[in-house]
Amino acid sequence: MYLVRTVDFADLPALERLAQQAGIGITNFPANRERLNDKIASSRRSLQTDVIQPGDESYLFVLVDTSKDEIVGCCGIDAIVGNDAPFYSYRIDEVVHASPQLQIHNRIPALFLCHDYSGTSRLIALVVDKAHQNATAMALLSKARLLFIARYPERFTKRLFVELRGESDKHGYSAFWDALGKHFFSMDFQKADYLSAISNKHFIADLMPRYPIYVPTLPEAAQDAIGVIHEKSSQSADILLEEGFEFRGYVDIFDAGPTIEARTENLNTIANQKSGKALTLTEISKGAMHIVSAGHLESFRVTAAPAEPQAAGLGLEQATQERLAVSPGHRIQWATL
Amino acid sequence: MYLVRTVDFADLPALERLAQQAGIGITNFPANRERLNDKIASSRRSLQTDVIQPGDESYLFVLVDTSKDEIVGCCGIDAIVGNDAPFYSYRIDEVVHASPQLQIHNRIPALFLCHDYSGTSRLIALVVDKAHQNATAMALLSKARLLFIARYPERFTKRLFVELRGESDKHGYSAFWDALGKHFFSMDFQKADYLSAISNKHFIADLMPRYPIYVPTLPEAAQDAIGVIHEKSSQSADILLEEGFEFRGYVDIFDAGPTIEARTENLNTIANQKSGKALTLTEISKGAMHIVSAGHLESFRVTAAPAEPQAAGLGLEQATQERLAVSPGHRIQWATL
Amino acid sequence: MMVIRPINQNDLKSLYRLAEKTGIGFTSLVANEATLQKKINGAVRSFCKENVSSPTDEDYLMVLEDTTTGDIVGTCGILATVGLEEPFYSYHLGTITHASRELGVHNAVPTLILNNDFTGFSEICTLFLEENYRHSKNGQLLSKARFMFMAQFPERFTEKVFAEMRGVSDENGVSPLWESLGRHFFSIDFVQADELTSQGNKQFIAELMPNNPVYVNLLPKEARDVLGQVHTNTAPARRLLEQEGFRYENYVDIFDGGPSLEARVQDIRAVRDSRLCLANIGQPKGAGEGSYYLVSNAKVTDFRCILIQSSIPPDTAMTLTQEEADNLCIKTEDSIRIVELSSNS
Amino acid sequence: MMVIRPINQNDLKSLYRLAEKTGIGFTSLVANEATLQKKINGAVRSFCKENVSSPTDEDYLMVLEDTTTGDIVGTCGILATVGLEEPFYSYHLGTITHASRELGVHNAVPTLILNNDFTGFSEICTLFLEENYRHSKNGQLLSKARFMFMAQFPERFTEKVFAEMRGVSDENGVSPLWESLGRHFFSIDFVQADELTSQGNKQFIAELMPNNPVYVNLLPKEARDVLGQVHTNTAPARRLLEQEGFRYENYVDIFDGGPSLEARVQDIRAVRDSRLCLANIGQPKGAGEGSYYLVSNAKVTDFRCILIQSSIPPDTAMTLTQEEADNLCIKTEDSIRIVELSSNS
Repeated sequence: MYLVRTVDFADLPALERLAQQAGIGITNFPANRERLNDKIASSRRSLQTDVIQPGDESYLFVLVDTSKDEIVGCCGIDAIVGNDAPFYSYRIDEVVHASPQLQIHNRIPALFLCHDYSGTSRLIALVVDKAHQNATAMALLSKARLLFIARYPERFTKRLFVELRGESDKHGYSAFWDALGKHFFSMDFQKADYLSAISNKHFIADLMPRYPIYVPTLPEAAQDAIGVIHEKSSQSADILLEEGFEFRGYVDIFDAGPTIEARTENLNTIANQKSGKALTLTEISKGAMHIVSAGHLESFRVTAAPAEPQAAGLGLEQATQERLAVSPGHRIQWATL
Repeated sequence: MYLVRTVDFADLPALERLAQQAGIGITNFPANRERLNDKIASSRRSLQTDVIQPGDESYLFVLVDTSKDEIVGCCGIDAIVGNDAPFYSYRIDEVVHASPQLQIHNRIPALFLCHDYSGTSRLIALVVDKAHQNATAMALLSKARLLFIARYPERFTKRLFVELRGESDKHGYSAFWDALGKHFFSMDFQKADYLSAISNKHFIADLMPRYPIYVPTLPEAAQDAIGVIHEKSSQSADILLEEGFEFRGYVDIFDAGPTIEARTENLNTIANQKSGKALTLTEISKGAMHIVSAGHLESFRVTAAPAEPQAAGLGLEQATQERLAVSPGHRIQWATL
Repeated sequence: MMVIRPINQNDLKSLYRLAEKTGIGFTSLVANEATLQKKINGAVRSFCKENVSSPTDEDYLMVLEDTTTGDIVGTCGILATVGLEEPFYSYHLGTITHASRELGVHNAVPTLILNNDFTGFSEICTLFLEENYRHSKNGQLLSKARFMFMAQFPERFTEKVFAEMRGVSDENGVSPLWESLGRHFFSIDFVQADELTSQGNKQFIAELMPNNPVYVNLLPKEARDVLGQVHTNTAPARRLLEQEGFRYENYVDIFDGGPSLEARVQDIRAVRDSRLCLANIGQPKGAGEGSYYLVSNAKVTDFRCILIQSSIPPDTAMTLTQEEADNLCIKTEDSIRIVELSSNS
Repeated sequence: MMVIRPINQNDLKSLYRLAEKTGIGFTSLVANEATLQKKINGAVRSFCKENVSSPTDEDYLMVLEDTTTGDIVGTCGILATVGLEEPFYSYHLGTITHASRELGVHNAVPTLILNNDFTGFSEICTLFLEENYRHSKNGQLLSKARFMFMAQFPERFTEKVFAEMRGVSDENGVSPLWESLGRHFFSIDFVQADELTSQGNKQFIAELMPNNPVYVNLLPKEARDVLGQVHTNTAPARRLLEQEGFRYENYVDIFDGGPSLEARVQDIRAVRDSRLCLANIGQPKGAGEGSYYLVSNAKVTDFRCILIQSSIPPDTAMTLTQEEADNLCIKTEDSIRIVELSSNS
């Protein structure tokens, strides 16, 4: 069975292994021990902080295969991006050029560098070990974050966004990068991607094109990659799109992967989550699959299990109660999976 | 009492008189006999046309003081603007310029020339004779249009906008024009305003600045005028804002008067309008003030009168029934005033 | 003898015949009688103005006449100002630097910026010489006669003048720059765009062309390579202007990327080095050998310019044959202007 | 005698004393020992390079020494290239035309366009002469000695060079252009912005300055009026460069609107007209009267330049006094370079 819990320093080796597996294009999760250690430290510190409004906190969660007590996935949330250095995206806007006399009316899509997502909470780095990329584990890990947000709304902004990984081949070649970023950064995609994860992002402002890029003037392969999700991320993307995330015309400046966003309150899991008491499941009904969370901040943990909503709370199997370390009467939070 | 009805050719002299009163800054309603005649013709033609989706129709309504059978006001709707030549506005957008190193984070508002309202229905030219600028007449005239839109939704777009007249003094001097438009048009505000009403609008594309104008670089008087409603239009503006129109950061390119917009379905009058049978008011209750419409297209007419909603329809006084030329049992449409 | 003179009302047929030979892309001389007649009218009017204190809308179109046959075999022109009726567009090839000291990256990115910087400037244009006359320095005479006129009447031109040079396109008229850039914005083809422009109809450029700078490094290599480059056929004309002191200052044509060359009038070799002297009529010594000289009269309406070969450098006076004097429309003691045809001839 | 020579390690104190006298706005010479020492190190390194095939990061700082007192009384410099470490920004004053034939309206609107067009160019800079030495053509010697160096070593510089001229500001250092434009974007004051820039810290310009062209016609008149204008104190320096062939080509400083003047090295009068001849040592005839001549040696590390007055135009050889030869670090038969101090002296 799976359990999601907040990260601890002891998880570092496991995270490093996961990061290496994840590979290029997941800029929020670099395979750099020092940076990972920083991320764990930041998560610990954030959970120990009293927060009135979102600031520079970040939260990291791990997915544990409880049968072997092994870490097989991780994900996170940044309370706010763009606080220290602006958070850059391309906004795809149509520029209209019309000549009534020639009866020409052109709508030309163009990429505008912007920092419209600065000041917004971001879901980051959903990474799951290949052997565990099943529907339950993926959905549990993805939605566990949303339960956390529902539980601590004061820690996040009302709008949430996620960057989905864009198209690149197994060697890390991105047609979009090749046509655009490469000319301005004088480095390959892997390096830019890595730098963007480990350094402050001033270099982006320094090097990025300041004027809009007219899409039709790019090579076709690059045009075709705009807003396209990397094959490997399609499963996690589907989960988020079903939750209610939407594409609003923003893409990543490196690989043109789509950015999707939502108002927190409109996400299914958040809108439909309930809280109440942990109860024991009557033996007859097994109940539908739910995600269930318990614990406060550092001890926050989430699992997926059959459960049955009852008037006073949610009926859980004995094993689930143990996994969550709750007894009947303890306060829990849940949503259907 | 007042009645709003569709315009007729016989109304031309009255319209001309109103237009002269209205003065500068109401570009949709120029004091030019030929153009006014065209507008009447267009309205007649539009009402006689079978419409499946909005096109180049325009509708003009007049406010009649029934006690003297005199025309004392007028207003209109354009089914779509920007069909022949783009419809220009300034969009106020903030440009962010930040230097983390110097700890400077500037958000600088700038005016971007755009045609974001091209392809949208527009309410135009609410003009009422001074002697009749009372709350009832103003509200009736303004909302009569909305009842028309509710009745014939296929003739309009789902989004509606109105341009509110911007600040200028009694000599037609506009600080905003003086600081900006004058330099590009080489003519005074009155002339540009007039030309924009009577000619095709190509000259705007030809002469307007193509690059954004940074607001802080304009003289203060011009900055102060951005988005400010002309004193004389504040009454009609209030009616629209109460209806649910909102300012979304668009202003007029000549005088920087605000443009306000709404989704049709969200406007009070449209959301709350009902239709049913005309009934006779029981003598005891006088009923609350309503606007009530009757008739089809060319014979569409609206009045304001006390009325009482009943199960089967709306109870009207005898005088109101006569004004609307309906008898009990006829189909009518209404909303509270 | 080959003589440069202002065009006149009798030249319409000849001009039409020439226009037919210019081919695609030579938009200032299109084989259309009405257009050409209008052009002649404009030129005649311009050469007739005796007093001009500053340049306005004059269009000085001259022709090269072979006096032995009476044929018109070439044209050259000067527009006193461009861009005052319809906007005159160019791209300025500028530089935007993107540098990150942190990463040790420094990129100087070339950009194309749409502008009307030549507004109000004089332009030399409409240079065309019939193919079978492309010998005996006729090309140089045709091109440089204009500088003699400018030297004599500097008040009729702006301090700086420029020339647009035809850019690179292949044998089918396909321009690499247009294919990578203009095409995406115009929805019409290069030839049509070029024609509209030459007819003075340029509103569509403002309407359809992107306002923002275009990053040159994002253009395909074949488009980048033609910026500021001339068509093979235009290379000799470019060299000739450069020898006279014209310089490419990073302005290129918005359609094909051909360079604009510019010079201050007073810095043009033929203007700077030319001088007035007195004409004698008689038997010139040393004629037919030695250096070539451009010789023009000092008249507006009856402007003439010819080429004379002489082994004796002219001093404060110069002896001409009666035929030369006649072709220059001058008498003994009249002022003439002379300069060596080229600095290294 | 007044001698131009490369700065050396013993000049720090004198340079510091000079820097104290330059005043606000002279950002290339700030009275800070560490900065000045760094500048000297750079100059010494540059003059020591014997073989340079193309310009890179050399900084040729020279001083004017009064040999009678041993005092350093002025400085002048040449940067081999600018903008390759940190971006070099200017505004280009361009034109955008807005015309409506329908209405008969035609507006040529001037615009300021941010650019890095001077990236990689050589710049002449750091010209300062102590007040009580502003006589006896010392200013001209100081400014033009650089052209003698460039004439001798053109491979060390780019084809085009430029100079930034101080723009207009009042006695309190208030710049009308800054007040109307820069101030709105920088949230710091002019002096601070100017200092950051002079320290080579220019990232903030990219971060804070608007990317879009600025319409000049929307600026207040006092700001428009200073575009391309120099500070009263700088007017003589501008005139001097213009007489040498430098031209204002519509590039101005982004802060105060002062003009950049530019020239092709080979077109600078002192470069074009200077020539090498042989030095004789003896008793010059006609000395102390007639025209002034710039005379320099042909050495890099030991570069020297002085002023000599002579009523006899030098030919293929020139006779110098022993003192002159010593100050030029030359012996009999060494090559020297000479040119008239100015075209109309």
